[in-house]
Amino acid sequence: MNTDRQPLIQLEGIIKRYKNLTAVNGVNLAVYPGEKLVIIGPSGSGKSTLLRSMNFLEEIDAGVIRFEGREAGYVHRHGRLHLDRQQVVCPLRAEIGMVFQHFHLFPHMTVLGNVMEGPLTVQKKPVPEARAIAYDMLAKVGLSDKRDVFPATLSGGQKQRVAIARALAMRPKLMLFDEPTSALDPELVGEVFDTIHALADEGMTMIIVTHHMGFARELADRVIFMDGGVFVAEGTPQEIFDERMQNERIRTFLSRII
Amino acid sequence: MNTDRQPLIQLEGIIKRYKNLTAVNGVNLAVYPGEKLVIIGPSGSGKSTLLRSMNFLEEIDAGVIRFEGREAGYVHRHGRLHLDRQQVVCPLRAEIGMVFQHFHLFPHMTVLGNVMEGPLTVQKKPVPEARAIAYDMLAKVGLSDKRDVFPATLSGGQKQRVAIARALAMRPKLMLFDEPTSALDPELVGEVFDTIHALADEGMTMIIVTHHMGFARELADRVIFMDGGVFVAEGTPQEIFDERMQNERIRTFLSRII
Amino acid sequence: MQKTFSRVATALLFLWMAAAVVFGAAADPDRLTRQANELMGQGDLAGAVEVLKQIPPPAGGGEGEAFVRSRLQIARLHFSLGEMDKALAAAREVLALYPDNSEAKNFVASVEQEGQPRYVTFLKDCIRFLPALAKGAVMTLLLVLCTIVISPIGGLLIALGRLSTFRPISAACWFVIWFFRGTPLLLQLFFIYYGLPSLGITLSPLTAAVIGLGVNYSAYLGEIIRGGIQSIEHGQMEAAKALGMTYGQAMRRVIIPQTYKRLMPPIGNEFIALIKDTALVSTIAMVELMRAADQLFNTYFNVTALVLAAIVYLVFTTVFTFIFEKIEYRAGIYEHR
Amino acid sequence: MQKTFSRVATALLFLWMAAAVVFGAAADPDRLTRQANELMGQGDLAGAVEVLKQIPPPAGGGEGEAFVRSRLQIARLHFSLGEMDKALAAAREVLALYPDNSEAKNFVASVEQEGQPRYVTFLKDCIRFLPALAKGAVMTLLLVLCTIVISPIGGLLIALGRLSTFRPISAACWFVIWFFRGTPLLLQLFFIYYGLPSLGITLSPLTAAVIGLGVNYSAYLGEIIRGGIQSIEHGQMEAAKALGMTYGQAMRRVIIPQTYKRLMPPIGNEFIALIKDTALVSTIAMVELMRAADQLFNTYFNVTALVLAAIVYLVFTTVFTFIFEKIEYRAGIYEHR
Amino acid sequence: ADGSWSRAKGAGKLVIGLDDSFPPMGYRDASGKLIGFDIDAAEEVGKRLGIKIEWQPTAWDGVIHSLNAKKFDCIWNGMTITDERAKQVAFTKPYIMDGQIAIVNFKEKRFKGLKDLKNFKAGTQKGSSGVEAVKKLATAPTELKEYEDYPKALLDLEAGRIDVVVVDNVTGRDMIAKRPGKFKILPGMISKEPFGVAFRKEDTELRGKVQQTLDKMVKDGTMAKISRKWFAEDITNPKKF
Ligand SMILES: Nc1ncnc2c1ncn2[C@@H]1O[C@H](COP(=O)(O)OP(=O)(O)OP(=O)(O)O)[C@@H](O)[C@H]1O
Ligand SMILES: Nc1ncnc2c1ncn2[C@@H]1O[C@H](COP(=O)(O)OP(=O)(O)OP(=O)(O)O)[C@@H](O)[C@H]1O
Ligand SMILES: [Mg+2]
Ligand SMILES: [Mg+2]
Repeated sequence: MNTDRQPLIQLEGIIKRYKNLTAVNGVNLAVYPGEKLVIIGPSGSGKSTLLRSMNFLEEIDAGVIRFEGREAGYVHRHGRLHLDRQQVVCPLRAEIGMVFQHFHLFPHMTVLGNVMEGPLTVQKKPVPEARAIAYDMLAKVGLSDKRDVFPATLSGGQKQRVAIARALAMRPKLMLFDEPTSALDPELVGEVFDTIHALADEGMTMIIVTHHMGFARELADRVIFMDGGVFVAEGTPQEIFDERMQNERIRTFLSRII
Repeated sequence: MNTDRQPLIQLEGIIKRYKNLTAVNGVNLAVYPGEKLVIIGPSGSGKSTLLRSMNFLEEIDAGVIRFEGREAGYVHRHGRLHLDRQQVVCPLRAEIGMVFQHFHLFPHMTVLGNVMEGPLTVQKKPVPEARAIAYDMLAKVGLSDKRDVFPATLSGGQKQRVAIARALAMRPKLMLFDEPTSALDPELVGEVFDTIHALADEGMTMIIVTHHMGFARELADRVIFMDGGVFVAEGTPQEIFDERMQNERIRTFLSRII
Repeated sequence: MQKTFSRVATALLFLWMAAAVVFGAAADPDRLTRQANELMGQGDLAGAVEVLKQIPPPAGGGEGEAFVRSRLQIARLHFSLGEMDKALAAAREVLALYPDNSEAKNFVASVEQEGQPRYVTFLKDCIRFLPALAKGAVMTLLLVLCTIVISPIGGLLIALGRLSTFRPISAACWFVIWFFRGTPLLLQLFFIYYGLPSLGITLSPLTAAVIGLGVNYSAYLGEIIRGGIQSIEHGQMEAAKALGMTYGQAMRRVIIPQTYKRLMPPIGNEFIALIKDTALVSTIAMVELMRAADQLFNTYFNVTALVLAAIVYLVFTTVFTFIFEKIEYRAGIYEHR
Repeated sequence: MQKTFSRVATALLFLWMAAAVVFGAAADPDRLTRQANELMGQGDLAGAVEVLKQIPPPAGGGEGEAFVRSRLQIARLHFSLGEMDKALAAAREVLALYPDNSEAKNFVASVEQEGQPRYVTFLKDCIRFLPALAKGAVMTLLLVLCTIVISPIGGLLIALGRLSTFRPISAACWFVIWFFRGTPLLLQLFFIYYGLPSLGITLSPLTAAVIGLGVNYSAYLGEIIRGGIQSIEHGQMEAAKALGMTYGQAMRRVIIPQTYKRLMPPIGNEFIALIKDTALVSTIAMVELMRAADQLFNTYFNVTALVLAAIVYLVFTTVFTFIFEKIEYRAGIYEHR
Repeated sequence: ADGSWSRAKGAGKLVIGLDDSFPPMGYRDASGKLIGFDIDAAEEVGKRLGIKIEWQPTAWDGVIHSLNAKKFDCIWNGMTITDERAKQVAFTKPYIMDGQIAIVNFKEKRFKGLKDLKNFKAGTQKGSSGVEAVKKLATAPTELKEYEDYPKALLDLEAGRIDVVVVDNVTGRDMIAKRPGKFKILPGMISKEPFGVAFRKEDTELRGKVQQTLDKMVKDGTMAKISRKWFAEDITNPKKF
């Protein structure tokens, strides 16, 4: 990879504990601009936790997160890490788009309202500008005709595409996807996959946690296999899928999935 | 097929309407003892509605349902079909086991309680006998060690296996599965698939609605492709999957799924 | 046996009376009254009437007590014998002399009513009571509306306070909820109205009532709103944060608006209860619907006032329920497919 | 201006008094009392005291009315001037002569109380009021417990009735809910207790109260329970039916048991409200906690009774809340992971 | 001087607290206007003193509390002078001599007079002086029930749950006339009760002023006139107390 450039986001020794359980156990990772990283691994291996940490939705217990080279989001107090003030963390989050498994659209706003919400409330853009951006983004995900309906009337795939548009409207530098297709009916996976594929083709930096190996095979620059809170294997899709012999755990895992 | 024997269940001209929508539009079907039928088809094509009609959970608008040769479950009144009295319908339902996509375990009963509930309440069996049956069924689905926990503590795959045990405890003549693996994490599909496979091997008559083509390929005697409330294609798995050219709709559908 | 005795006694009394008249004894009202009472005690109502009739009207504007009493007693006796006309005549004798005598007035009014069909009486009562009840109903409405305006705001503040991670604030809000939900509104109103003056705060009844109801219902709504906020799926807060919103922005734009629909039913229930709880402000001397009805009942000894009040309450609660359902429907419009 | 006038008048009065004494006029108590009143009317309290002091004790066991009145008036005047010792002395003059005079006794008692530290007075009041309050509290508890037993059963029946597909039954249940939730409990109790006798049904106060509270809370719980039943995911009923259960079996074994946990919070809230609603039964002349406190307050004009009642209510509501939370926890034990 | 009179004069009004549902002393007619004996008397006093009378309706329950909390200047509402009350407030001299009477059902056979009362249940208004009067009966009732107001007690009497309602004369007569043929009064009075106007203890000056005016109204026959208007008799003459 582009080791000569500065990583967009860089994790050093990230540890996250829940009571008696260490969900992420010292992860190091550097993602470079334009890179498409896919993380796979069994349930409970810490994939979501890691992704959420990158967006400061989880407060990590140890480690350093660098965003565009600068240490970001944490202060030391009484010898422990603490999430920084809202004024610091919120702008950081605004630079990173996140798409959830269950969409989490705002049900009380129309599709257009959902997509405009970030620019309006967080970036304080004037309504016409926010609307223009929202129109663009909805066109990009192919939902221009659904602008004025409420999310409740959409299919799962449409919902997820709105969620992607909502995140894109903030013009993020990095997109995080946490199992974006797991809650969809099998037939609806395709449309969301296509949308993300198009986004990748535009050069967006993205990290995708998924159970659908299609993402890993067709989209990834790099695939990481995670288990028990650590990276067990890392490589190009070819390395991970074709040369399976390299790791027993991956082999078992993949045999169950496909 | 075993056309020489009497069908276990036979549908003739089943029609089911919702307001302005005909979900099932004149379906004829005969399922013979020991047969394994898999129904596939796009979302909204009426698969669930058809399955639920067979268990009298939907009141059909027209048609005849024969169970073991006898017309079952309906009376004519004022020129319309009406579901028969509870005393007639309930015993019929008790002969047919049903497993739902979302398990619908009784959360306030232990795993053992769930499995004993049918024999106890519906068949009025004494507690020791019901318990013996429940022990058997839980052993069959491989969950003997989970007898005394509440469903909330189980994984999705475990829940579905309990649901199967609960249905089996009634010693049904026919098992209906409505997308038994759709709500499961990809890695958990395997265990439920294995359980159903084992059941099939024992000779249970079953109808499975599913999006997982594995069921169709590895288990089915016969596969039906349903769309728009009617049977579009019917055949052995080989006919449906290998000779795709026979139908454009099936081909599009299957291309999206796999 | 007793009857015979009573007749003998009556006869004797008449003899004695006759003697008194013959021998020129003055018709002493006191003695006559006592005689009449005795006759009544023996069940001889007609005899008692005769005796009482002998009590003369007061001479020249003097004290008419004995006369008034006697005529009213005569009226009552006639009434109980079913002789309405004679009863009325006796009572009107009193009114001729003292037009304001309330006892006689009341008597005439109720005897006249007795003769009419029930529904006429009822309708007349309605018309008679309506002005006072309407006034009370307006006060009830005023109190309800004030509380409906105040308590959601107070409730929201209390709810946010309870959800605050800053302990002192959440503890204070807990205390407010615990205290105001734990003691009867009646007592609270009492302390606010009668107790605060000793701290130098003297409130008008309306102010005290609005504060009492406002704080009480804020405490109730506080718990409900907190429940509503907590019932919003956690993912909504996550999604808002992921967009870069602050806690305040997320609450204001995302979480709280979603509670509206699901809060309407419990809040509507509280407000229905409120309509009836306003009746308690009569403790601090405010005249609302219940008090007005009770006063009418007390004054006229007439249950119609209470029946009317019940009907007005039913109308209020029905109308409010209807409004709340409409609001709930509109608040949840985005959930319809 | 006015003050000067008053002084002149006082001076004149003194002159006149002096003259009266000099010329041997008897110290007529009536005249002295009137004088004193006049002085008081002019605001000269000290002067009034001087005049009143001239009223002598009754000679040889005669009627001491004027003397008693004068001394008590002196005591009150001193009291209002803040001269406690002198006030006590004057009142004790009366007691020396008439040890049983209740006015003087009360006066001394309240002046002496004034001198004690607050908490001593408070504690004494507590001990004095506790027996009566305890009786009232027991009645409140009894009413609460009866209603807690009755209303869930009634509520369940009403809820099932509302859910029935048989129109007449569901309409009747709708009416019961509409009527009993729409009118104040106060009025319902009134009609049950005072109205039913005219239909030949005469209930004891306790029966009437339990019926009133029971029906009212059944109506409330009916709506809550219906909501609870409807909130159980539809799939549960489907699963039960698919097993072959009848509607009744499914309700009894599957649906209703699942509502317990989610119904506990709203039902608990209702029962907390119930604790305070029992105060309304005083309309039908029952003595429960609130009424007992009110009686004490009216008899002794002492707010301590009300403060104590508030505390007892807080204890009740807190204890009940605690119990309900425990029950809720146990009812939902199966949801814990 | 305690300044209470000049305060009232300065304000140009005397605020009087009353329970405005106490016929015939003070209550509202159908149009909501306040009428009654006390209203007439107080208005006359106000006229003579040259100040306005402002009526402040209050609940009878906390009435003394309200007075001392300065919600109004005095209570003028057929208030019986009792020892307990005199501890809290200062009364004028009695201006009416009322008394407690016993009401029974019209069909009552057992009791012909107060002396016959035996083995009976009594009722009265809570906190009223009827509670005290019952103690003066020759035989104590088996039970004394206190009601929120007299009409409820009378309804209970009608229902047969109690045997006797003890009520003051002026109220009792007014009440039973409204349900003719249901009740009767046992002859005689249980106790005599003077009505007084209650002031705060410290407002001696104000009380004196009102007292003076009342005295004059008795002397010139105004009180007697008002009394005849409402009760047909003069029950305000101190000579007859
Ligand atoms: N809020 C929490 N409190 C306690 N434990 C948690 C919490 N969130 C996650 N965990 C635990 O941390 C571990 C890692 O969870 P995580 O959600 O990151 O896994 P995952 O790889 O995303 O799994 P999946 O594929 O099921 O989404 C799991 O064991 C999970 O139970
Ligand atoms: N209760 C209902 N009321 C109205 N329409 C209904 C109802 N249940 C199902 N439908 C409609 O009937 C049609 C068939 O539904 P059904 O659930 O049988 O489809 P399906 O093939 O099972 O789809 P899926 O794969 O999504 O489960 C759909 O259009 C659906 O919207
Ligand atoms: Mg995850
Ligand atoms: Mg389906």
